[in-house]
Amino acid sequence: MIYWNSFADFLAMGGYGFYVWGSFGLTALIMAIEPIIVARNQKTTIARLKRQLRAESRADNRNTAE
Amino acid sequence: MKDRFNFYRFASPATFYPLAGALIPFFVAISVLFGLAGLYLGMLVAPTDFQQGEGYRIIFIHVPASWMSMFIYLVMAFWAAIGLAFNTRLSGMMAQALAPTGALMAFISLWTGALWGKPMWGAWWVWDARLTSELILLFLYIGYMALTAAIDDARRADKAGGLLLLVGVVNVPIIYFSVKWWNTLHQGSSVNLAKSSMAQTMLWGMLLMAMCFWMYSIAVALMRVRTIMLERERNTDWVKAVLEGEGK
Amino acid sequence: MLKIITAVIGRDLKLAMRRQADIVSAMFFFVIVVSLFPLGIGPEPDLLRKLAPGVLWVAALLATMLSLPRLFADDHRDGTLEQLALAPHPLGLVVTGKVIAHWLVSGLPLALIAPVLGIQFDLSSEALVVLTGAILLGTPALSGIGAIGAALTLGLRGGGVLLSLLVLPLYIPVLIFGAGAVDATVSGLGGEGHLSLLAALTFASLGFAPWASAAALKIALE
Amino acid sequence: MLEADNLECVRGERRLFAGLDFKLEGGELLNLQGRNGAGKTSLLRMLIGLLPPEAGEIRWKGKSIKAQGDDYRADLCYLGHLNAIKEELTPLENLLAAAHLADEALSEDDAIDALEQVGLAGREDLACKYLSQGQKRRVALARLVKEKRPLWILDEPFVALDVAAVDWLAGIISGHLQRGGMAVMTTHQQVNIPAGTVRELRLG
Repeated sequence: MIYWNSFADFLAMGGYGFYVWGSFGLTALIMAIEPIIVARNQKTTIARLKRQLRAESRADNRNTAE
Repeated sequence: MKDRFNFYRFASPATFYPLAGALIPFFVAISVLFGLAGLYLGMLVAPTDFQQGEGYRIIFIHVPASWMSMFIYLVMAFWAAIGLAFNTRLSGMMAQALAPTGALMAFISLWTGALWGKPMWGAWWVWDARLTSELILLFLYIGYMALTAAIDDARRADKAGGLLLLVGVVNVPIIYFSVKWWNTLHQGSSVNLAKSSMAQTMLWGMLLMAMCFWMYSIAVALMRVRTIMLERERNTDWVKAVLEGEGK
Repeated sequence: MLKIITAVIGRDLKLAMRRQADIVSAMFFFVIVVSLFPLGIGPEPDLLRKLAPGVLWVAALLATMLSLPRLFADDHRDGTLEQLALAPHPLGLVVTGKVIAHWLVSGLPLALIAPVLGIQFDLSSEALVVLTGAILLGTPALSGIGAIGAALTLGLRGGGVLLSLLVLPLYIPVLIFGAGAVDATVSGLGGEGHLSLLAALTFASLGFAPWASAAALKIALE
Repeated sequence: MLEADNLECVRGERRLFAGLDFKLEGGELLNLQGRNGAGKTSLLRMLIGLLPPEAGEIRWKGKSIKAQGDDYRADLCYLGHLNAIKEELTPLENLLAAAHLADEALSEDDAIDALEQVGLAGREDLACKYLSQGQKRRVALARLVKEKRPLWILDEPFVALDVAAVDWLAGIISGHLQRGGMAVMTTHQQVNIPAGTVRELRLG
């Protein structure tokens, strides 16, 4: 079933190793990093919005207290 | 009347936000499954290509990335048309959430195309119709993102960006055919990707990888649209409720 | 319908005539850019003949880009754009008039001066005729497509750079067929096919672009 | 004749007003009041059809202005806070060009007459860039002298005018109302319009 004879063959890709693994490597990197960046953005956005919300509610409280 | 109501309910950010959140793990899971199956078939099982040797295996990401880069642009144009026609809030957010992923797909397509072209054609870059059109598609993505980023008002950004997408969709085929014609006139069709006798396993590997890329794009776009929603609707009650429920 | 278009053309031409420096500087830009190329690549006539169509066309694209940001910006700043949008005609017709006026003061002068510049590149007289014809036929499309970009970037920070980013990729077919027509004539293949495609592009963009620009202007005026 | 029904205005993320109704008949003037940022200019831009309302509808002669398009705009005269005049053109050319583009018949004599009324006699042929701010405003207002369209929408028309000009403009507006015209305007000043019914609408 498996086409390759050895792991070294697999890595060498019949002499095209650099090109094949260069393609797959960068693609894997992009597809790993993009979700991480998006998730981090989501987190910082939520944190920032919560800060704003708290600041607003504090301002409201002060206004009603006066 | 009832259908209409349901559609608007679905299209309202307050309903869509939790729905998207629930769907993301699902899409990630099928993307990983398809990816593993596709890589297994493509990288381990599929035989070599007698013309191109093992270098052809780049096809398993190059072609899916190219497909996705074009497909995402079409989907964005579809959302743009919906947004301009029905003035729905969600459509502009969807288009904006898809754009960076589409641009990355175009970039992957160009990168892998270059790494494929070097051993096959002896050059990192040739002015082939497909490569050139892909490059222009990347420019169109960048133009869209730059335009929407430059407009402060979110609704106006959606509309202007949507219009640009529709203009782009009309232009992409014109650009493709003009480049193709120009290319054949200049150098003859020396560059030819003969994929006529593609083995069954190769085809399946490619299709599975395409599914993986598709599901990945949906998952990332959903993640991104959730952030955009919170940002845009930060003064609404539902966002306040979400924020209060978050991270206790 | 024709009346409103001619009224807009008349107004814009009158304005352009009161501000001739703009037309002249775009033309000088074209002349200077084209003249720089032989200095950069060397004086071999064969090489220059080969490069001439591309150089002239790229310079024409850039010269058109130079005048595009002002297409709507002046009217927007002084409030006349609002009045144009409120005139009892479809805004697309008004934009058609403005596009034609823009071509008359930016594209037409380029076509008139192009043969002179072609001589610098040692083009044959036949190629010069085709070059002039191609620029005459192609530049209206540049004004039309450019109007969409100008309308989309109206009133934005860094609008000029953004405008080139949006518009230049859309100019590629015009560039290919415009330069191709001259190229085909130089190499003896005949440029008719290219010229007719160029004409088709121009007609399509003149029909379509004003309405897309009008939609973009309405978004900008909200 | 001009009706607003349940209008809602959202700018950026702020709701400026909602549920706004009014009705305006011939001979009536609607004076919009409200602090800065209350949405006066936004409401005017909705009335001229450039800003689509978030909710609600504006009707002219019983039909939605959105459906009427050009027919509505043919009845409408708008004066914004920008003068809408070209610096390179002379006052006379500006007036004629504006009328021409709006599809109105305005003879040269009428235009000269209008410019005389706003106190620009002898400056008809001087490019507008040589005029003062107040004079440029007068060129813009000169459009109203011969204006026959029934609905006037005026954004701060009295700003930067001297006392005499304020009285003159009030007279022009009341003449318009007397002929059965309608007007909607915003102003911060207290202005006495001698004729017609003046109604007030406070936003915010």
